[in-house]
Amino acid sequence: MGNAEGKDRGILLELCGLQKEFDGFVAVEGLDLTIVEGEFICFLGPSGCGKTTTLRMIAGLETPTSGEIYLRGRKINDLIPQQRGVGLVFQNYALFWHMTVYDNLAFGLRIRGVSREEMDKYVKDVAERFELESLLNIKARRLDLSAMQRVAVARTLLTDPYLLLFDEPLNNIRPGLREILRAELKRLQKELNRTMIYVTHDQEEAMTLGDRILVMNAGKVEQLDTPRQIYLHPRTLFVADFIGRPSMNFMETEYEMKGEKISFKWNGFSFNIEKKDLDVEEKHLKGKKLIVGIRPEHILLADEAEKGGISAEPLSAMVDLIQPLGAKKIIDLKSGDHMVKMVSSSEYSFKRGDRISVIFDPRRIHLFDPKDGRVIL
Amino acid sequence: MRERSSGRVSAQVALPKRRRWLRWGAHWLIVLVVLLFFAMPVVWLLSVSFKPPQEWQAFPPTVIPRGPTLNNYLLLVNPELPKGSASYMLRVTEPVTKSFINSLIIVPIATLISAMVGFLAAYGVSRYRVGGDFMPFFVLTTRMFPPVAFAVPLLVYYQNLRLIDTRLGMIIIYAGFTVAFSLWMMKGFIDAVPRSVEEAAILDGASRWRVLFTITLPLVKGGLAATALFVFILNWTEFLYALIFTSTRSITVPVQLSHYVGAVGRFYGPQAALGVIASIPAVIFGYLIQRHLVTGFSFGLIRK
Amino acid sequence: MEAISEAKTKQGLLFTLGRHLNRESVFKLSLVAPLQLLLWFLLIIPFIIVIYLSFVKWQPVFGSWTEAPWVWFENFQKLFTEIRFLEALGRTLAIVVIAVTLEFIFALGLALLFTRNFFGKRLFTSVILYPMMLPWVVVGFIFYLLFLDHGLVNSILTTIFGATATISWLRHSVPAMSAIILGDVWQWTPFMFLLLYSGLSALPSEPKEAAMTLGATPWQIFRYVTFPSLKPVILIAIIIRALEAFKIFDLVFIMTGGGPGTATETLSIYIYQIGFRFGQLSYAAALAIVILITVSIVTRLAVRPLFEKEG
Amino acid sequence: MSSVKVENLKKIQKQEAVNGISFHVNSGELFCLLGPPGAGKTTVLRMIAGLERPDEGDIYLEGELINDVPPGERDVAMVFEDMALYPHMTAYENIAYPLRLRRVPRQEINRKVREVAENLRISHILNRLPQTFSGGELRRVAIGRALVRRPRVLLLDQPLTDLDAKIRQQMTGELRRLQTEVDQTMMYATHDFEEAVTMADRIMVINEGQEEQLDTPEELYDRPRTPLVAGLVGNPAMNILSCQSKVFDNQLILEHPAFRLAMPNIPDNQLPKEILVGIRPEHIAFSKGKESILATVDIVQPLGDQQIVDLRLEDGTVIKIVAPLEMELTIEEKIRIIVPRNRIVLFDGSQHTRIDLERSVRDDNEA
Repeated sequence: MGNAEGKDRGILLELCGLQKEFDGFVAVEGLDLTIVEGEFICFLGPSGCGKTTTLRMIAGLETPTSGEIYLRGRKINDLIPQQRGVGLVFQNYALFWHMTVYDNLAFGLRIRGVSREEMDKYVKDVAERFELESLLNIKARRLDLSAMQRVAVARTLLTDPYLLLFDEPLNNIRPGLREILRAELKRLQKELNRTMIYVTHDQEEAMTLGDRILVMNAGKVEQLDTPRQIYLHPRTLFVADFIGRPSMNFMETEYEMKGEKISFKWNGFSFNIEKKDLDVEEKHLKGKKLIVGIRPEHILLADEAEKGGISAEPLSAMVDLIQPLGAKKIIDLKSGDHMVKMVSSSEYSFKRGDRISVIFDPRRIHLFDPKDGRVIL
Repeated sequence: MRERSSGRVSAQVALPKRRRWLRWGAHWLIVLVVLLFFAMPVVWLLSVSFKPPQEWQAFPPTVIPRGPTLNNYLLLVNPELPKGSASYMLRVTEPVTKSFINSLIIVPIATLISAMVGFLAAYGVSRYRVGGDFMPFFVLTTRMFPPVAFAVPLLVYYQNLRLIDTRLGMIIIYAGFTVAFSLWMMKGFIDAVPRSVEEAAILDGASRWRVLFTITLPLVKGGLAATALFVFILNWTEFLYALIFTSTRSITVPVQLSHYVGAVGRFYGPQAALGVIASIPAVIFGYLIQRHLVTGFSFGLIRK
Repeated sequence: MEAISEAKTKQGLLFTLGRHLNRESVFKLSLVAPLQLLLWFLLIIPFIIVIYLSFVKWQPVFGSWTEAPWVWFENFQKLFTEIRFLEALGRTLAIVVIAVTLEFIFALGLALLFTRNFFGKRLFTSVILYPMMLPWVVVGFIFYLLFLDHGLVNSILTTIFGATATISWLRHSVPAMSAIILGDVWQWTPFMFLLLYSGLSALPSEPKEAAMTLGATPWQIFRYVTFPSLKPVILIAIIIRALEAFKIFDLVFIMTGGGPGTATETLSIYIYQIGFRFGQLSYAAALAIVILITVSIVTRLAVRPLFEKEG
Repeated sequence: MSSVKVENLKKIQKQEAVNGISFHVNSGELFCLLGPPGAGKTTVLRMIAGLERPDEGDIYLEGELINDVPPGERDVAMVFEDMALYPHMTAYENIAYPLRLRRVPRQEINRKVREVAENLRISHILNRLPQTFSGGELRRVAIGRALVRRPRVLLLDQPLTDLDAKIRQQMTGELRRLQTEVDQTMMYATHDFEEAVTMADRIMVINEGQEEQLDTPEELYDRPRTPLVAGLVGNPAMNILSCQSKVFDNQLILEHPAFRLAMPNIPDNQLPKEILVGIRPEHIAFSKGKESILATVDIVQPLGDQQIVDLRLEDGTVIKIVAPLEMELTIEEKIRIIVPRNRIVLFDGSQHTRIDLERSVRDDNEA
């Protein structure tokens, strides 16, 4: 079922300098984005960061204060939602609660005046693909959550939109079922090769679903990249902190150059790293203070690191709290009055109060400019 | 999945400038007509209440009285105007002050009783479903019966208890027949208070009465006030029971107005003046609780 | 009166006080006791009296009502043969049907007009609300004033259609009835508007927005989404207004007193005249019972969907 | 002597029913009730608090039977799911309310409230109203109100569920530290296994009002007694594959449409026909060896430093594995995996209980 323009991945949607202000409050600021046919983009950010407002502007339910939206090369700012060919699945599904599932699915076709038999055929085969055949004449309000979600997606697909938008559809589904529906959605997207924009505040959901993730915060774009890049090379302090669970450790350190090494002092503990390991030029290191970021998974036990051929200054710390999550354990380490989180595989068993020595994997260290939070390394 | 459908939605270009202006004009015309229809009757009442006798039925009718006068209002308070005054009024039956005093005693007390009884019963119904689900329905029907049907047995009953033409008698009637409204409105407000807050207080060691008065009541204060005001309006404007159960000593304002219209004949000025005064309390309280009027009148079934 | 008797069995709580006197149920009982007291005094005892009265032939003039002779169903027979009663019932139902339909049409129109917010909307909504707060007698007096022979309405008619165009409204049955209906519509359309408008604004916006993204035109959105989900509110509004209009008394009493003759006599006016003016209390008692039963059945049937919806 | 003891507790009702639960909580212990929503956790807590009467069974508090003691006099405190702070009172008044009811002198109330506020780092919001609080502050004030009177047991009914992940993780750590410092016996109900394993000394997994397993977090992970426990503890959940069991030249063969597993020794007791094989995604390894199983990559979900990969076996069943982030995997790519036998957990197909092969199987492989 490829799209009409054949396999070359033409540009489907372009946002240029999109801006939205609600009486003084800037909800979305200068957003530029280009989305290719068949891509699955996630808008990720805390609540109130403007991701839903952007979605609603694309759907035509909100009018931008400034900036243009191009869909398949055509400017759609002035078009009303009905004419945009954009489908939107709402957070609480917005089904027509007083209608049966069949009428919900057929709504888009009935108002286009599609003939009865044609409508019936389309609805039946979509219902079969979404396992809704047995529910066709049940009232929408009596469905369980996962059925509601499937009806909402199927109903939107039946209008054959160019672009499919999701506004946190899995928000109120309990964990366990949520992972299953997430995998289903990902499989559906690959199968239908539909372009989708998926809004969520759950970083795990964005990492697992998105081909690319647009991380937003307070109306501004923090980073636009693949999940791997965002995880391994966060561009700002916000992205580094928001992505990854447990979140990254941040340490305010003073640094000084010592010949080939840079030594960082952090609450009485100093560790130095070969300059060659940090591919960062001198000139970037303005000022005295630097914020060093290291993910809990990248703090290794000193002896284990030795075996792996990674050499660095060992830090000795006391085990304060252990979170046995099965495959891995999250350990809170206390050194002086500072806390650092570390993840270790479950073979090693520690008790509260043990003293262990660990090292920061130099290849995974991130340096942030304390003033504007932008990344240096 | 089927291919892109040919039947695209008919392109509906945004409304052209001219059509939008026309719709705007029609819209404002309707608003004006509706405003006139609703405002005009009361404006006429007010204007008549300030007109001297010769202007009451003057033709052509004028909204602003040519010679405005306060006589009509003064006449209500002391019926014997000094001899030289312009009006050659027959002696008016009796000063209106008596009926206002009666109303200002009967209605507030009845409202208080109705609100408190309604609050306690609403708490019982909301938290413990006391009386099963029949209780709310039963209380509702007391409101739906035509009052005159109840008045028949009550008259006989009141005669035996010598409650006819007494303020106490009227207070009991007004409290009893508005308790349905209080119960329903208060139930809505009490349902809004989460049960867990009360359970937390019980676990902290508070007795059930203490929870009711120190936790639930403060949280529904606003609702109780709205309910009381709403019941006040119902009682202040009630006419039939007052007409039947009072004769001279404890007549209320609406009954006084009905006597006035009958007895005084074509003296429309003072009648209009009494109409204006009778409406003032109800309208003021009405606007105070404008938000809750919907909940009240619809027995809490529709919430603003 | 099955509604009332069923209440007695359900309210048996009062008599089984002793059964389990732990603190919890004492608390529950004392919450409802004041209400029980009030309802017993005002409803249940008088109800027993009205049943007794309706099977007896008595007028206050004949002395104490306890020694009155038993006549069993004579009062009820008289009732169904009484033309004046049937006419009054007919007139009341006419008023209910016409007034409530007019109110619904005006109110729905206004409510839809108000979905788009416009300058002065809040002010406007509060201005048109005051009629339902007015005492009914005042509304009666206002419309009495308007529809007098030299009243405002006739003056307007003469200025527009010339001197001969006056109608003596309150002296002929059809004009008087229409004046009364206009009064009721004037006072209660705002109430219906308030109910419908609140119902309309309480509807969630997502289904409408979803219909938009699915390509529906504003009219299609109203027809398939807005109106169907407004049905429960419409049902409530019509039922409540119909039951209230059925009780109409003050407006008629002030404007025409049921006259000319019995031309505008509604049910409540009829019972008032028979029972309290001419003292035929036992006949009025029979009347009261018939009405209590019919209204109770109608209320239970009409209100049931509401309770299912809410329950 | 145990702080809370419950024997054969029963409450039969449509939702959240409890039929036959017994356990005891030692004093100073953090005991966790873990189970899917509607499993009956909240009902158990409400019966201990006295807000609901059990149909059957007894509840002992420090040895004393409290079935008929009214809730106010049980000296049991509870933090509700919606916090249930008194909206019209400031944080100080909220925390002081239980003490005021017990007629504690004014200065002592002041001292105790300040001390608890210090402990929970909420001294700066003591005279503000609950509607101005953040999610975290709401929880702290609610815990403060429950802790201030040092109850015999503190019940927490999934207090952290609707916080977002970051604050929730922070709060679990804080609550655990506070519990050990104050040495307060606590019972914590949740459906999130991560909260449970962080906080609890012992966890009782409940489903449909009945006990599935009562054990320490590590035991639940290593030796789950039923497939439900195996599925609940661990994210991504354990793969459960149903196989037919056959004995063939004194070896136990587990027959699955897509693969065959040979287990070296046979337990003496009678083996059920259908056996459920449980294997955790993180234990499945890549290997080209002869015993390896062919699978095609269905979906790749990168998550932190790993990626969760859905693999489709030959017969279409989908299993999940965990691969390091660096490994490049594309959709429809064919790979071969191996299921380490010492990591397998077997369950009886019908009774859903774990089957223990001789300990020997596990010990020799591990060495």
